Amino acid sequence: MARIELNEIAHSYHPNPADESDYALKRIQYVWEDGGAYALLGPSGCGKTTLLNIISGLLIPTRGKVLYDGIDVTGLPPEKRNIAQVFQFPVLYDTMSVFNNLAFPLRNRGVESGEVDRRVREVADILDLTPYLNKRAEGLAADAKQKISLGRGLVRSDVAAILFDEPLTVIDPHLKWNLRRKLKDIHEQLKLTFIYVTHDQVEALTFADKVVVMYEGEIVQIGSPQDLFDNPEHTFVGYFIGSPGMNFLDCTLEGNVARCNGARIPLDDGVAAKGRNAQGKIELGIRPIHLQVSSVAVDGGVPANVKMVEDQGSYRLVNLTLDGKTLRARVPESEPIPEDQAWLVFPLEWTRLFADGRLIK
Amino acid sequence: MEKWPNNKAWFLVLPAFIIVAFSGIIPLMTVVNYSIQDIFGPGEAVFVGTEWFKEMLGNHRLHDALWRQFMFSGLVLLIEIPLGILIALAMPKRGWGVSASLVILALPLVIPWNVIGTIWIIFTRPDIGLFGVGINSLDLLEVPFDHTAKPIYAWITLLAMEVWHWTPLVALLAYAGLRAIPEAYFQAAKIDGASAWATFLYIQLPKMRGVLTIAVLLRWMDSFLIYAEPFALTGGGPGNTTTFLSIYLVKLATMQFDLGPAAAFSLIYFLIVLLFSFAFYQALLNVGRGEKA
Amino acid sequence: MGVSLQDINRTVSGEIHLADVNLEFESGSRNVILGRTLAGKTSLLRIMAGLDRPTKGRILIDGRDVTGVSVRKRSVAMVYQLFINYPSLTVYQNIASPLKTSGIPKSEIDRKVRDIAGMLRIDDLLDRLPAELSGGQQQRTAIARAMVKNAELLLMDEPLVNLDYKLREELRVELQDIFSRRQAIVVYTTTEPTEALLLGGNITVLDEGRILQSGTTQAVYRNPATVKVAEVFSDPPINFLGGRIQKRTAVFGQDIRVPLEGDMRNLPDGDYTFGIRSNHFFLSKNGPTDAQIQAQVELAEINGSETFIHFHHAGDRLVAQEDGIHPYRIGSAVTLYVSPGCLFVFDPEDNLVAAPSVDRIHAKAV
Amino acid sequence: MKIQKRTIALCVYFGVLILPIYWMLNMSLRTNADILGYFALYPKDPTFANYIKIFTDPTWYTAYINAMIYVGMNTVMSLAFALPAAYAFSRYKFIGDGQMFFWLLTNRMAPPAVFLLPYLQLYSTINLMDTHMAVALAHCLFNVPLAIWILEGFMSGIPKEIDETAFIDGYSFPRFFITIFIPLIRAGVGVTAFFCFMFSWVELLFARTLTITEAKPIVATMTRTISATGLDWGLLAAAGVLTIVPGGLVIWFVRNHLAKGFALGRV
Repeated sequence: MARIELNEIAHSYHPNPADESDYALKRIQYVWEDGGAYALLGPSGCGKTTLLNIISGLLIPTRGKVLYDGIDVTGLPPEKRNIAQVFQFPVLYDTMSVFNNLAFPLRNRGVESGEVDRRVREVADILDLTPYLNKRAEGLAADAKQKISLGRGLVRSDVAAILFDEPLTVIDPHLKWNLRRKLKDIHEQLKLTFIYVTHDQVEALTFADKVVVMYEGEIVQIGSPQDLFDNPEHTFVGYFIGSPGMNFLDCTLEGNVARCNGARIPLDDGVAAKGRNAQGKIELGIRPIHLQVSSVAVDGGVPANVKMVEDQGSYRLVNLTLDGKTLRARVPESEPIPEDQAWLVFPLEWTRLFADGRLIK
Repeated sequence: MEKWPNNKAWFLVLPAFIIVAFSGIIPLMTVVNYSIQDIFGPGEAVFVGTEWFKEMLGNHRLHDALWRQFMFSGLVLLIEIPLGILIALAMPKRGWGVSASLVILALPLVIPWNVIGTIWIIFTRPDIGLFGVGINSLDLLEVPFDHTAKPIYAWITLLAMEVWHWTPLVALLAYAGLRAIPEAYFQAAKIDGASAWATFLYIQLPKMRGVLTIAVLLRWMDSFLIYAEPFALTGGGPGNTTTFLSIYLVKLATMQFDLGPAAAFSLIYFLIVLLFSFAFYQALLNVGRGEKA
Repeated sequence: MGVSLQDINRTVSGEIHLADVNLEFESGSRNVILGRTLAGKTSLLRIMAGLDRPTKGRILIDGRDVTGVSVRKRSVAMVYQLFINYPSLTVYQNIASPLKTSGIPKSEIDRKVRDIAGMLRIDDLLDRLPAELSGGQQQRTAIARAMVKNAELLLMDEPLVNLDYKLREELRVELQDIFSRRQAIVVYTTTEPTEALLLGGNITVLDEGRILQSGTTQAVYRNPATVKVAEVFSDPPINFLGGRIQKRTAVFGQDIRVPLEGDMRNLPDGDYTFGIRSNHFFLSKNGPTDAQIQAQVELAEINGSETFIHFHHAGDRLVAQEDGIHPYRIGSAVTLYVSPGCLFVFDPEDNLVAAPSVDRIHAKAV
Repeated sequence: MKIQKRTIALCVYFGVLILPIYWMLNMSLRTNADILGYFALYPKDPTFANYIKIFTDPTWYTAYINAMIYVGMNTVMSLAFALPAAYAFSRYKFIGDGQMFFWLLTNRMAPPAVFLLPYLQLYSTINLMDTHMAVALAHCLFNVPLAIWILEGFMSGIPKEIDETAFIDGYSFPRFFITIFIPLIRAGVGVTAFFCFMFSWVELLFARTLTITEAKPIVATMTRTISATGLDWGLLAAAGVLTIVPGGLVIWFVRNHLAKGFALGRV
């Protein structure tokens, strides 16, 4: 059990990084609290695996320090850090039985055999692996194999954190649900620090209490799943979380109104005031789920044209054009959709402004 | 990968089949033909049935040669496989050292087999060879070293040459097998606190199973068929102590012109090799299956 | 042009891949084949392409039997799950390759390649090799190659399944747009109900090599003929609860009683299976006759813009859907409501006898 | 420290590996009289006399060229026959495919000595004795099966959807095979060529038996020279050194594919 602190971490795969663009990770500063369930979410190439490898000790960062419970472990190899890792595809000792696989990390550390037996059975029980204990690991299905990989981390009573590197990639879709649930259960039971790397928002948001969203080597937001959805602090988060992602409109501010080409969208007074002081490119953002579509002119409504309706069963996605810009609104199954002319309402509490990609707050 | 069922594929195999059959089946027929006849001269032959087979099966010189052959092939495997694995483990994994090591390792494999013999004669001769002169100058041996002097010397020289010549092949195969193991396995082993020995035993060795089977198969076969190197180095001597199956067969056929017995012997020899090939081939298929499951 | 499949059967070493498939595809139509893994979707596409032959049955194109005609002589194009491109050719050469075999002049090829590359937004990657592209770009190249020759039959075998979800989302929308500009018959297989709904057009639901139902996508979604169709065509899975109808009231689960409305009032008493789509469990009461369910959250799964609340009720595993992202702790209590207008009713043979009418769903909101 | 020990051990091994070859090189740069006269670790008075003799005496240098010719012929033939066959084995299921594959491999394992006599007879009958073609053809016995085996491994790594796409795109089989498929397995073809070259180059028994004068290769010339010239060690060593050169060159060209090649495409 440990509190993991990343102190001004930066990493470059170039031997002599010259400028910002040579860095795969740019200045990461964060503390992973003991017992938290974290997800590192981002598209491929955002640096999330690099960061994971720095935490586990497989990589030594170009700059900065890694502290475990206040002790500097930056230069220590993984085996000295008391962490466990579950990889993208199952890593097993093929020739060993499931029992021996689970016992391996304990035996390597010289734990006496009675204790090994007790721990292995305990963990096998948690992971529903008891019936397989005497089978060879090689012949099992992918999900059982992945559970064994996880089990090798769990058997160690001293483990500081368990790291997951896209662990569900090779699992059949209909089994993923089970494993996700299992992970969540285990976290509730054992209160270990879990750090889960993935590019899949479903996995990250379902698993984690705190999601760390990464983009081009930087952390762009850290927050609860609901936070990321309701209050994205960066246009990337708005785009990446939610399907479809947030609508963005380039705009200029005129008093309490955002002007997007010809359209005038009323804003919250406070937001507009801060927006007027902000520098850089101003964008207005709103989630499709929050955009209201009306078939009659309403107060504060902005006229738009309905271009296309995609029926998704439980809801409809309406594509609208607002002065040449396309917006998408999500309308529940039970609500009517205007034929051609529509009025859009941007609720003040859900309309956000971004300056150069960052939320104005 | 599911294959397309299509018997027209035979047309693609046919040319290869014909050319191999030309070199493989027609001569084999001739051998069979010889093996059941007694040939006095061109066009003069008498059918003798299985007589030559009986004679050869009872021939103690054949037994001796066969025994020697097993002994030799067994020793070769025992030395080359572990040594090859050790070399593969010691080889660098990245950088210029990889290319350099590979080139050096592959060098003995492209030397003509009788030149290998020549190299080793020159190297081990007691008058001009580095090894021969070197070992004799230490004055440790009762009988001065000369690979023609004592059977044991001849055997040591032959084995040394064989190991020198072919261990690189085993090493290259093992190296290819090692490089194919995903990095995650080694990371997991590190995290689990496995020692280098445990990593070898539980990760590297099991993952090399496929290539090692190929290595054993190739080395067993080729050492069983060995001809050119011992022929050049010892010519089967001293006495007949290094007369292996091939050497004996060639002696029988080209020097004594006992065509009938030689042909019968050929077929017995071929059958032995086939039997082993088949066993190894099955083992190989099972390895492939095991990995997929 | 029209394609018609008649009594198609395919058996491979004793295993039935397709059984008695009869389908008609009209010129310019957009067709989705929906089914789980191994339902026979790929087998069907391969037979339509001419890559495999049916064990039994015929394929007619414009009334002409083409069952045994080689794939080279058919006007088809295909996109696979895997990103299949010629690795040794550049993106430009890849896209141009189907045209080169047809003897079109160079300038014409060039125009077409640049056109289609522009449409798929890979026009700035034309000089690259496939290995230098991201997964999404590779699949765009494969799609461009399939589109460039204007084949009459465009087959797509789960083309987006191996892409990250954001890319999938973008390409789905683009594809829809591109399809609408084409005259070809598009046949698109998928395992995902949301993808099927988005593409619209016609749908054929396939299971274990057999056609369960075909029709327009919306009609099949609203009126799944059997329990199995409803199951395959729902994500998250539709909830089934065994129960009965007693005096115009549906009784199921742990004594949940829902008075029936409209035509459903005419259903005779007896045993039925009730189906409720996850989005028809509501977190607030919408009408006076709504029934209430108390549940304990087993897991809250967060899917983009919705939260799926998994819970148990009377031994059944159920899922409810809530818009937006909301935190639920495992084990916390929720109250859900079921409206009478939102029930699917299946008879003991698993056939649909009543479905919620769209009007009724819409009317509720007013 | 551990890594260093390993490296030292490896260097020692490489030293041992090189030593016999070095010794031959040493001998080749000395005259026979010099060699027999005194023992030396390096040539004190290096001379190229042996090499000059080889390059000026036609029985030597034609033997060298002869070997090059039949090895080249065999490599081309092996590839030409093996490529379509390997494609068939990697892509199609057909009657007797497994048995055929095994039979082909058994030829790789047949003792060459078994075939020696019948070959003499066969090639005499069809008037191929003492031609380059005879040796090239004979070497097909083991090289074609080997080539099929290696190529099949490489081909199976290419998804067959590529083939299908090409057929859908309207390619004919030969055009697809030559313009799309072979470039895809370039590395495999290179590795296969290397192996064919190697096994044809190092083989002695067939090469010696099937040639008399016209097509006699250097390996055979060497074995005969041992008895004929009364053991001219310097000359023999020089010839030996020269036989290593082509192999060395080929290794250098394929060095980047070597590791995968030696696993025969099956890792």
